[in-house]
Amino acid sequence: MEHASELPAWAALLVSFFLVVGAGLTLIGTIGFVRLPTFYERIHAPTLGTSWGTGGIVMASMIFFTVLATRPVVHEILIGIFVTVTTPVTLMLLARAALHRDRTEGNPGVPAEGPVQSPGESVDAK
Amino acid sequence: MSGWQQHLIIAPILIPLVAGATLLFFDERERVIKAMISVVSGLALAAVAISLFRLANSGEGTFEGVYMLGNWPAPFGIVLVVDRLSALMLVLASILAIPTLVYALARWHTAGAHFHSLFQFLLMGLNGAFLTGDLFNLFVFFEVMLAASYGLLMHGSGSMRVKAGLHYIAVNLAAALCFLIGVSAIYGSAGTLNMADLAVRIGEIEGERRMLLEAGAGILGIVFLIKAGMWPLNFWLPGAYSAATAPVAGIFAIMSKVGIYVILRLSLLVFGQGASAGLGLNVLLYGGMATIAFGTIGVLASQALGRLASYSVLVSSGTLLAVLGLNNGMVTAGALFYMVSSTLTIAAFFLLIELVERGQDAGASVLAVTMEAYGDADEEDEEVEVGVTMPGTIAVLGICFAACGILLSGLPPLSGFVAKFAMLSGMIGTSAQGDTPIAASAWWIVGLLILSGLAALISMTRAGIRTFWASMEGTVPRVLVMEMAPVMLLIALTLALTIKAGPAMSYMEETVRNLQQPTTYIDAVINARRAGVSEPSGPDGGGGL
Amino acid sequence: MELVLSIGIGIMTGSGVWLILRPRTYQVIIGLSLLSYAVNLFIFGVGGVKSNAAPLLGEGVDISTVTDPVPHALVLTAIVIGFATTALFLVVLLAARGLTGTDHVDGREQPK
Amino acid sequence: MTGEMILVLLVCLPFAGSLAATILLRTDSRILAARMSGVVSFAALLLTAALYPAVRDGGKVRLDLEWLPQLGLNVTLRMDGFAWLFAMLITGIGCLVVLYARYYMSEEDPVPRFFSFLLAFMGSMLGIVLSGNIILLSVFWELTSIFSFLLISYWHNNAAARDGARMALTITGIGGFCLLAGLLVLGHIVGSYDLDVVLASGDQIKAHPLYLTALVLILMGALTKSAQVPFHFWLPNAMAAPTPVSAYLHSATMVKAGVFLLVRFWPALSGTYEWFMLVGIAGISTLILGAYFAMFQQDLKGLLAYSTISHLGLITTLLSLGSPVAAVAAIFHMMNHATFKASLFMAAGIIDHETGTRDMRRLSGLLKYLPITGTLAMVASAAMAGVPLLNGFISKEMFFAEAVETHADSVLDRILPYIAVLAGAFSVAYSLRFIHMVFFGPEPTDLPKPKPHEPPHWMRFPIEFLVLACLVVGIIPSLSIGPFLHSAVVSVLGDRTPEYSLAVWHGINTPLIMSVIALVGGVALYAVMKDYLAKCDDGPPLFRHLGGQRIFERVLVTVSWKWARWMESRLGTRNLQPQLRLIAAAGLLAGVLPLYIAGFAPTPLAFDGIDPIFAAVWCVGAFCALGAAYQAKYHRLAALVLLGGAGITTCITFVWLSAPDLAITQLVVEIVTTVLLLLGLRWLPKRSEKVDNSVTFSARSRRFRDFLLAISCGFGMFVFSYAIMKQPVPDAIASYFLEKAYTEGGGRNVVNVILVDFRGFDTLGEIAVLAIVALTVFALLRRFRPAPDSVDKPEQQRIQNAYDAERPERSAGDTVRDYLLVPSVIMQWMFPVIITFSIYLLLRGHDLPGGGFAAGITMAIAFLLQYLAGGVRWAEDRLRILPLRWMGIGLLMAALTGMGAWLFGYPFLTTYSQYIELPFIGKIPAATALLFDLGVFSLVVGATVLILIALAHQSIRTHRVRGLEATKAEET
Amino acid sequence: MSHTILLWSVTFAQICLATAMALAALRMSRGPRAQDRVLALDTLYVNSMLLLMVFGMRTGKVIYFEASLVMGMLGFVATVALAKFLMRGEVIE
Amino acid sequence: MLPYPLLSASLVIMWLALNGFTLGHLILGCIVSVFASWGMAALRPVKPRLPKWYLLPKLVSIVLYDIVRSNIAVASILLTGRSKRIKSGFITVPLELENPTALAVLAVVVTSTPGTAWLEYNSLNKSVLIHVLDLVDEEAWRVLIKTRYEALLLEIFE
Ligand code: NA
Ligand code: NA
Repeated sequence: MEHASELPAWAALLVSFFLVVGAGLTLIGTIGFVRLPTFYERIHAPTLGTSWGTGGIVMASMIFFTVLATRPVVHEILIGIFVTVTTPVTLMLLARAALHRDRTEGNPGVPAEGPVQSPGESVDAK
Repeated sequence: MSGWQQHLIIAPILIPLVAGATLLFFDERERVIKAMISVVSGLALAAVAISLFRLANSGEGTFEGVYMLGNWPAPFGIVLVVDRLSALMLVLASILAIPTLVYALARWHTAGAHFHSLFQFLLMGLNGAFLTGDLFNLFVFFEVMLAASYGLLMHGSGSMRVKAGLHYIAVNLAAALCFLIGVSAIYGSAGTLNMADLAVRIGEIEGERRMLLEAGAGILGIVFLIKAGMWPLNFWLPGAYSAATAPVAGIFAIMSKVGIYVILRLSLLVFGQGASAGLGLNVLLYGGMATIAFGTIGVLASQALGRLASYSVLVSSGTLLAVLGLNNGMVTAGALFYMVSSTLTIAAFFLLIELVERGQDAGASVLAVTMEAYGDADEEDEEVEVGVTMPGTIAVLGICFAACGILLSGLPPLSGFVAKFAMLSGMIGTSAQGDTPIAASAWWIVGLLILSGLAALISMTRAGIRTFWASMEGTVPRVLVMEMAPVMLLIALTLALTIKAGPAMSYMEETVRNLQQPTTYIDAVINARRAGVSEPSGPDGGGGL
Repeated sequence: MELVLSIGIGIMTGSGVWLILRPRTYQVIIGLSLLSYAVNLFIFGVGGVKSNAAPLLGEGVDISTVTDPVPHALVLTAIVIGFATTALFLVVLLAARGLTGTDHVDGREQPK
Repeated sequence: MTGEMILVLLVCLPFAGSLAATILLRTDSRILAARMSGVVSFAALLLTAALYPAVRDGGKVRLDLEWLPQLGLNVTLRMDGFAWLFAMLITGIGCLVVLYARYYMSEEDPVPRFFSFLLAFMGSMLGIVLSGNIILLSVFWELTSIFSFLLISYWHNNAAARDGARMALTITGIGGFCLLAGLLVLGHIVGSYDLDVVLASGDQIKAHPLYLTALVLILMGALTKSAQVPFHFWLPNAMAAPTPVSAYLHSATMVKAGVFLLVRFWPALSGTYEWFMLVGIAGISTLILGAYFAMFQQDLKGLLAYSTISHLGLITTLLSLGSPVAAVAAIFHMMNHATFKASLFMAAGIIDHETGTRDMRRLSGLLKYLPITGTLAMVASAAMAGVPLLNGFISKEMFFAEAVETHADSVLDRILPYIAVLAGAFSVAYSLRFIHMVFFGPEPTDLPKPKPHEPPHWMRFPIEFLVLACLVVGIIPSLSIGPFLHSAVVSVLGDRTPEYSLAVWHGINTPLIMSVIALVGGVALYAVMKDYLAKCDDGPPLFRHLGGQRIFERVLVTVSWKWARWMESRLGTRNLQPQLRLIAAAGLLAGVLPLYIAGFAPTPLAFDGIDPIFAAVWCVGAFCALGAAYQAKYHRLAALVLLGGAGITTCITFVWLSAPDLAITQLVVEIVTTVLLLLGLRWLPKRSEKVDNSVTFSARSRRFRDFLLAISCGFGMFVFSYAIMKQPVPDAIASYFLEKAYTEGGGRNVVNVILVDFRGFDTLGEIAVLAIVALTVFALLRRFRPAPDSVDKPEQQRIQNAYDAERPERSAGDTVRDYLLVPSVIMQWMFPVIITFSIYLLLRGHDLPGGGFAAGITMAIAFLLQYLAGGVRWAEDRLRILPLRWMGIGLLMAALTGMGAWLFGYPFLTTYSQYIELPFIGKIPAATALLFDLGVFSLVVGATVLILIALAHQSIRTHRVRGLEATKAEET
Repeated sequence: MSHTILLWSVTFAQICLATAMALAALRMSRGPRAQDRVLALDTLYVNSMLLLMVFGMRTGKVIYFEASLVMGMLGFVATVALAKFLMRGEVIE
Repeated sequence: MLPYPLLSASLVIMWLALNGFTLGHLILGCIVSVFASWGMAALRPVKPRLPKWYLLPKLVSIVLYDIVRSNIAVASILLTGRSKRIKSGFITVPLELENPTALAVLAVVVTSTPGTAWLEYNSLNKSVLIHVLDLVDEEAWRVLIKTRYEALLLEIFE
C-alpha cells in the first residue's frame, strides 16, 4: 500500500469509512443470507451488498483514486449504476420462479396467484 | 527463395483459410460455387505444395524455407519452416485432399452443412501443423485440425457418427489439456516455445529444471501418441474412423500421421540426444509393437470393412512408432516411405469401402437408415441420383479392392511391399550393419510385421470373398466415375511410388539425413533475416515496416 | 502464493479427473470445464506468479518487474479454444442424447 | 535382338498379354482371348528357345536395371541353363495348357479373365525363374501366389473353389512372408541381394550364426509352395480350380517353384546337417505320405494331387541328400514329373468334361468311349509308376541309386531305401488304380453325362505331345533331354558337376532290383486292395476324418476370428470411461516417470508470503470445485452454479496475479458457458437420486479406483505446478516482448500485442477454431432430434400454460409475459450499454486490458440478453444477425490485414503502427493490429451468436415438429 | 498515518468480503433449493466484484477496474439465465 | 439519426467516464453512442416519454435516502438477531403505472431498497406482489410505495 502514503489523512479516513461500511454491510447481508430461514426472507439479505455495500466501496474507490491521481475518477460509479439496475432483474426473476415452484408444489405460506386480494389480506410467511 | 517465392511458405495455410472463409458467404444451395471454390483451393494447394517440395528438394541440406510471421525473428515470433519432411507432408496432404474432395462432390458434400468450409479448415490445420516451428502454434493448428475433424467426422449426422464423435472429442479434449500442460511446462523450464531455440537451450538446462522439462515433454509425448494411435491410447480410433463418411475417412488417413510427424520432428530435433531420449525411444518401440499387435488382432477381428480399415490405420501407426523407436536412420527412411504408401493405401481403401458396400444390402440399408431416420424432415434434401450401373463396375471395384488388399498386406507389386522391404532390409537385411548382431527388438518387429501382413491378407481375402463373391450376386452397385476415379488415382500413385521407388527412397534418405543433422535446421531458424532490417535481430526498426 | 495456487490447481484437477471418468455426459462436461480451469491456471502459473505486476507498459513501469506476458497470451488462446470445444462437446452430447435416448457416455446404459 | 532384350521381353510379354486380355474382359471374345494367349505363350517359348545358345555349357545372360539401388533391390534378370530349362517348361506347358483350355472352358465362363490370370501367372513364374536378385525373386514369388489364388477361385460361386483358393493363398502367403524374411537375412549375411553373389558365398553363409534362421525361413517358403508335409493340404483343395489350372500350376510349374528354389540355393545352403535333417524329414515324409494318401483318393484329381505331393517329396528328398548326383536326379525328375503329370491332369479334365464326374467309384470301362485318351493316360500313368522305357523310370532309378548311398549317417539315411521302395510300390498301386478303375471294368452306369466321347483333336493334342515327350525321353534320354539337362546341371553345380549317365539300362543293380520290387509290390498291393478301394470313402483309412483341411479351417477360424475377437475385446474397449482412465493414467505416468528416474526431490513448501485473503478465496474455489464434482450427477444445476463459483475464483486469481486481460476474458466466457450449459440442460433426461441407488460391488470398486486416480492426478498436478512455479522462467523470450511491445508493436498492453502482433498467427488459428466449432455446431443442430422424453415442453411451461388456459380472463402465455414484463425492459436498455462497452473493450485492447476476443463475446452477450428477454421470435423479428457473415468477414479481415504486409514486401502479419496527428484531437494510435483485432471481434461475435442461437432454436423447432405431428395424427 | 489507516481498513474490507464469499459459497452448496444456489451465485459475483475493487485500491492500479465492471454489468446475465431456467425449464423460448 | 437522445447522451457520458475526458474521446463517444442507439432502435422498445425528466434527481435522492435508511434497518435486524422474531410477509399493491419503463424503475427502486422485494407483476389487475422483510403494518407499506414512489413516477412518465 506504499502508493497510498501520499494520501491526505482526511481522505484516508473517508476512504476507510466507506470501505468499512461497504464491506461490513456486504458481510452482514451475506450472513443474513445464510441465517435467514425462508427463501423470501433470504432474498432481502444480499441487497445490502448490492446497495450500500457496493455504494460504499464505489465511493471509497472514487475518493481514493481521485485524490491520488488529483483528477476526477468517476468510472466506478458505472459499477454502482449497473449493479443497482441489474440486481432487481435477477431477484425478480428468481423470486418469481420460487413462487411458481412453491405454488405448484402447494407449499404453504405463499399467496395464490390471481385477482387482487382485498387489502389487508396477506399471508404470513411463517 | 526470395521475393514472392518466400511467401509461398505460408500459402498452404492461407489458401484454405481464405477459401473456407469465402465459402461462408454462400448459401448451402449454391453447391456449384462452393464446390468450385473448394476444388480451386485444393488445386492451388497442390501446386504450392509441389513447388515447395521441389524447392526443399533442390538444396543440398540447406534451409531457406524459414518464414517469420509478423517479421519477428525466432525465437520470439512464430516461424514456419519448410524442410524436406514438412514439404513431403504438405504434398501428401494435398495429394490426399484432391481425390477425397472430388469423391465428396459426387454426393457426400450435401449430406450436411458446411462440408467444404470444414474441409478447407482441416487442410489449413494439417498444413499449419506441418509447417510450424513453434510448439504452441503447433497446439493451435492441432486444434484447428481437430475442430475441423470433429465437424467432418459427424458430417451427415446419424447415431453412429455422433456417438463416435462424442468419444473422439472427449479423448481429444483430454489430449488437448495434456498438450497445454506439456507445452507450458516446457516453456516454464526452458523459456522458449520455438522448437529450434528449444533444441539449442535444452543442452544447457540442468538440474531440477531439466527434470521438469522432461516431465513436460513426457506429458506432451502422450498427446502425440494418442493422436498417432498408440496402444493403449487408441481405442477411439477405430470407432471414429469407421463411422466417418468415406471422403472424411479418406482424408483422416493422414490425421494419425500428424502425430507421427511431430514425434519424428521433435524427437530428432529436440530430444535426439540426452538422458531422456532412451526412455522415449523405448516407449515408442514397445508401444509401437503393442500397437501393431493390437491392430493385427483388430484387423482379424473386424467384420465390417470400415473397422478393418481403421485397424489397418493402427497397424500402420504401430509400425511407424516401433520403427522410429529403433532409431536407425536407414529404417527411418524406409518408415517415411511406408508412411506415404500406407496413407495413400488407407485413403483409397476408405473411399473404396463405401462404393463396395453400396452394392451390399446390409451396408446400403444401414446407410439408408441413418440418412432416413436422422435426416431433417424439414429440409428435404433432394434425392441425388447416386451413380449409374457402369459396365465393368464390379471388375474395377474388384481390382481396386485387390490392390488395397495387396497394399495392406505388403505384397508385391505395389508400394506396400517396397515399403515393408525397405524397413525390413534396414532391420535384418543388407542395410543392417554387417557384423553387429541384429537386435532382439528388430526381430520382434520383423515378426510382427510379417504377422500383420498375414492378418491383412487373411482378413482382406475373407472380406473380399464375402463382398464380391458371396453376396454381391446380381446387384451391381451404382457408382459414379467421379467416385471411382479418385480411388484409382490413389492406387495409381502407389504404383508410381513402386516404380519410382529409387528416387523416392533417395528423397526419404536425404530427409532423414537432414533430420539427423538438426543444426542445419536450427541455424536456419535462428539466423533467418528479417525483411527490411539489416541485422538478423536488428536494432529497433522504428514503427514496424 | 504459489502454494495456494498449486493446491488449488491440484484440487481442480482432481475434481475434474474424477468427473471425466464418470458415466454421464453432463458430468464429463463439467469435469472438462474444471480441468480447463486447472490447466489455464497451470499455464498461467508457469510464468511465475507476481501480484500487482501486470505487463502493461507506461511511464515508470520497470519491465524487469512485471510478470511474464507470454503465459498470459497462451492462456487467452487456451481459454478461447476451451470455450469453443466445450460448446462443441455440449452440442455433441445433446445430439448423442437425442439419437440414443440416453445421456450415458457410451450411448447405452451399461449393465450394472 | 540381344539376350538382355529377350529377357525383358520374356518377363513383360505375358503381363502385357494379361493386360490385353483384361481389356477384352467385357467383349464376347472367347476365341480371341485364347488365340492371343496362345500367340503370347508361343512367342515366349520361341524367345526362350532362342536364348539356348547363350546358356549352353554354363553360359549366362544377365541384365541389370536400377530400381531401388540404395537398398540393393534391382531388376536383375539372369538366365542360366537351369533357368532356361525351367523357362522352357513354363512356356512350353503354358502353350499346351492354353490350347487345352481353349476347348475346356465352357460358354458361360468369362474366358478373357481366365487367360488374363493365366498369362499373368506365366509372367510371374518366368519372373521367379529369371530373377537375378533374390528380393525380386520374392516379388515374383508372391505374385504367383496371388494369381494362383485368382485362378483357383476362378469359379467363385463354388464355395469349394473359394475355400481352396483362400487356403492356398494363406499357406503360400505365410511361406512367402517367411521367404522374404529369410532372403533378407541371407542378404544380411552376404551383404548383397544379388543372386550371383549369394550363390558364391555358400561357405560364408553356412558359417554364419544366422544360417539356421535363414534356412528355416527360406525352407518355410519353399516347402509351403511345394506342398510338403505338413503344409501339403492346400494342394488337394486347390483341385477345385479348372483343370488347365491344375495341370499348369499344380503339377508343372507353381508347385515346382518350391523345389526350384531349393535347387537354386542348393549351392549356397545345402550340405549341412541342418539342411539334411530339415529338408530330408520334410521330403521323406511327403514322399511316403503323399503316395499313401494318393491310393485312397476317389477323386481323379485328388489322386493326381497327392501323387504330385509325393513326387515333390521325392525331389525334395533328393535335394536333401546334398550329393551332386542327387541334385541332377532332382532336376531331371522335375522335368519328367511335369510332363507326365500335366498330361494326366489334362486327361482327367477330359474325363471330367465328358462324363461329368471325377469320382472313380462312378467311372468305369471308359476305354470303349475314350480309346485315344485312355491310351495316352495309360502311357502317362506308366511313366508316373516308373515303368521302364518311360521318363519316370530313369529318374526314379537315379533316386533309388541315391537312396542306397550313405550321405549323412543317421536313422533317416538308413531307412531311406526302404521308404523309397515302399513309396514306389504305392505309386505303382495308385497309377494302376487310376487306369484300371477308369478305363476298364464294366460299363459305367451312373454317369451324369451318359454318352462320353473323344474330345476335339486339338484338345487332346497337348496330351499327345506330352506323352510323346515321356516316351522320347524315356527311350533316348541322352539324345533328347541330355544336353539341356547338362546345361542346367552345370549352371547349378558348376565345378561340382558329377559324372552321371542317362542310360536306360545300367545292368542289374540294386536300383533295378528295387524297381522290380516296387513294381511287383505295387501290383500286388492294388490286387489286394482293389475291392476295398472301389467302395471305400474318400481318403486314407486312418486319416480320413483328420483332414488337414479341416484342421486348417478350424485353426484359422479359431485363431484369426474367435481368439482375435476375444483379444480385441480384452485388449481394447469401445467405452469411453476406460479410455479416459488410460489417458489420465498415461499422462500421470508420463509426468511422474521422468521425475522419478531423474531423482526429483519435491520442492520444499514455502508458507511465507501467502496472502491470507487470496488463500481464503481459494478455499471458496476449492470448495466449489469439490462441490461441483460431488453434485454433478444428481444436482446438475447445483453443479453448474458451483462451477461458476470455481470460475469466479479463477477470475479473481487472474486479477490478483496481474493478468487483467485474462480475468475479463475468463469472465465473459464464463457467462456464455453458463448460458450454453443451461441451454443444453433442457435436453438432458431427468435424473433422480432415488431411482438408481443400487450400487454393486464392482461399481463401487471402479469408483474407488477412479477416486484414487483422481487424487493422484490432483496431487501430481499440485507437486508439478508448485515445482514449476518456484522455478523462475529462464532467460525467457518475454523480455524481448516487453522491450519491443511499445517501440515496435505500438501497444502498451504486452499481452494484447503478443496476441495480435508477436504471436498473431496463434490468434488467427484460434479464431479459426472458433469458426469451425460454430459451423460444426450449426451443422449438427440442423439435424438435431431430441430424445422422446425431451420433446415435450418443460414441466414448468406446461403447468403455466395449463393455468393460463384454465382461466377465462387469461390468454396463453400471460404468465411468461408478466414474468418478463419488467425485467425485459431493463434487459433491453442494457443492450446499447453493453454494445458501447464492447466497443470500449475492443478499442482499448492494444494499450489496456480488453481486446477483440473479450469485446466480441461481450457483444454476443448483448445479443444473447435480448434473446433471453424476448425469446427467439421477438429477438429475430428485431435483430437480423447474420452470424455467418460476421464470421466470414472476421476471418477475411484478419487474413487480409495480415496479407496487407505483402504489398510492402514484408511477411504475413507484419504490423504497421503509427501515431496519427489529428486536428483538435491530437495524437491517436493507428495500428494495423487494430484491424486484425477487429477481424477477431467480428468473428467472435458471429461464432458465439451462431452457437447460442442454433441451440436456442431447438426449442421452437421441436415445437413446430410436434405441431406437425399432431395435425398429422388428427388427419388420420 | 494514512497508510496505516488504509492498510487496516482495506484489510478489514477484504476479510469481510472474503468471509462473505465463503458464506455465499456455503449457501451455494447447501441450497436447499435451486433458487438459493442461484441467488448465492449472484451474491458471490457481487462479493467478488467488491473484493476486486478493494484489491484495486490496495494495488493503486485502475487496470483491474474492467474486471469489476464486467462482473457488475454482465454478471447478472448468467443469473438471469439460471432464474429463467428455473421458472420456465428453458432459457430461450 | 438519434432516436434516443437521452440514451445517447448517457452513453457518451459513460464513454467519457470509461475513457477519461478528451476531445478525441468525446467525438469517438458520440460515434459509438450513435451506433449503440441504432442498436436500441432496432429493438423497437416502447418509447418512454419523459416530460418531467427534471424530477428524476428528486426521485434519485429520495431513493438514495431510503436505501440508506433501510440498509441500517435491515442490518440491525440481521445483526441483533431479531431475524428470528420479525414477521415477514407478502403484500399486494395495486398500481396505476402502466408504462413498462416506469414499472421497471419502480421495480428497481423497490428491490434496491433492502427489506422489500418485487416478486410478481400481474398485468391483468395491474398489481404487484411485494415481499417485505419486516412487515409490521401492511397498509403503511402500500401507502409508502404508492405515494412516495408511484406518484412521482406517474408525474415523470406521463
Ligand atoms: Na385463458
Ligand atoms: Na430490496
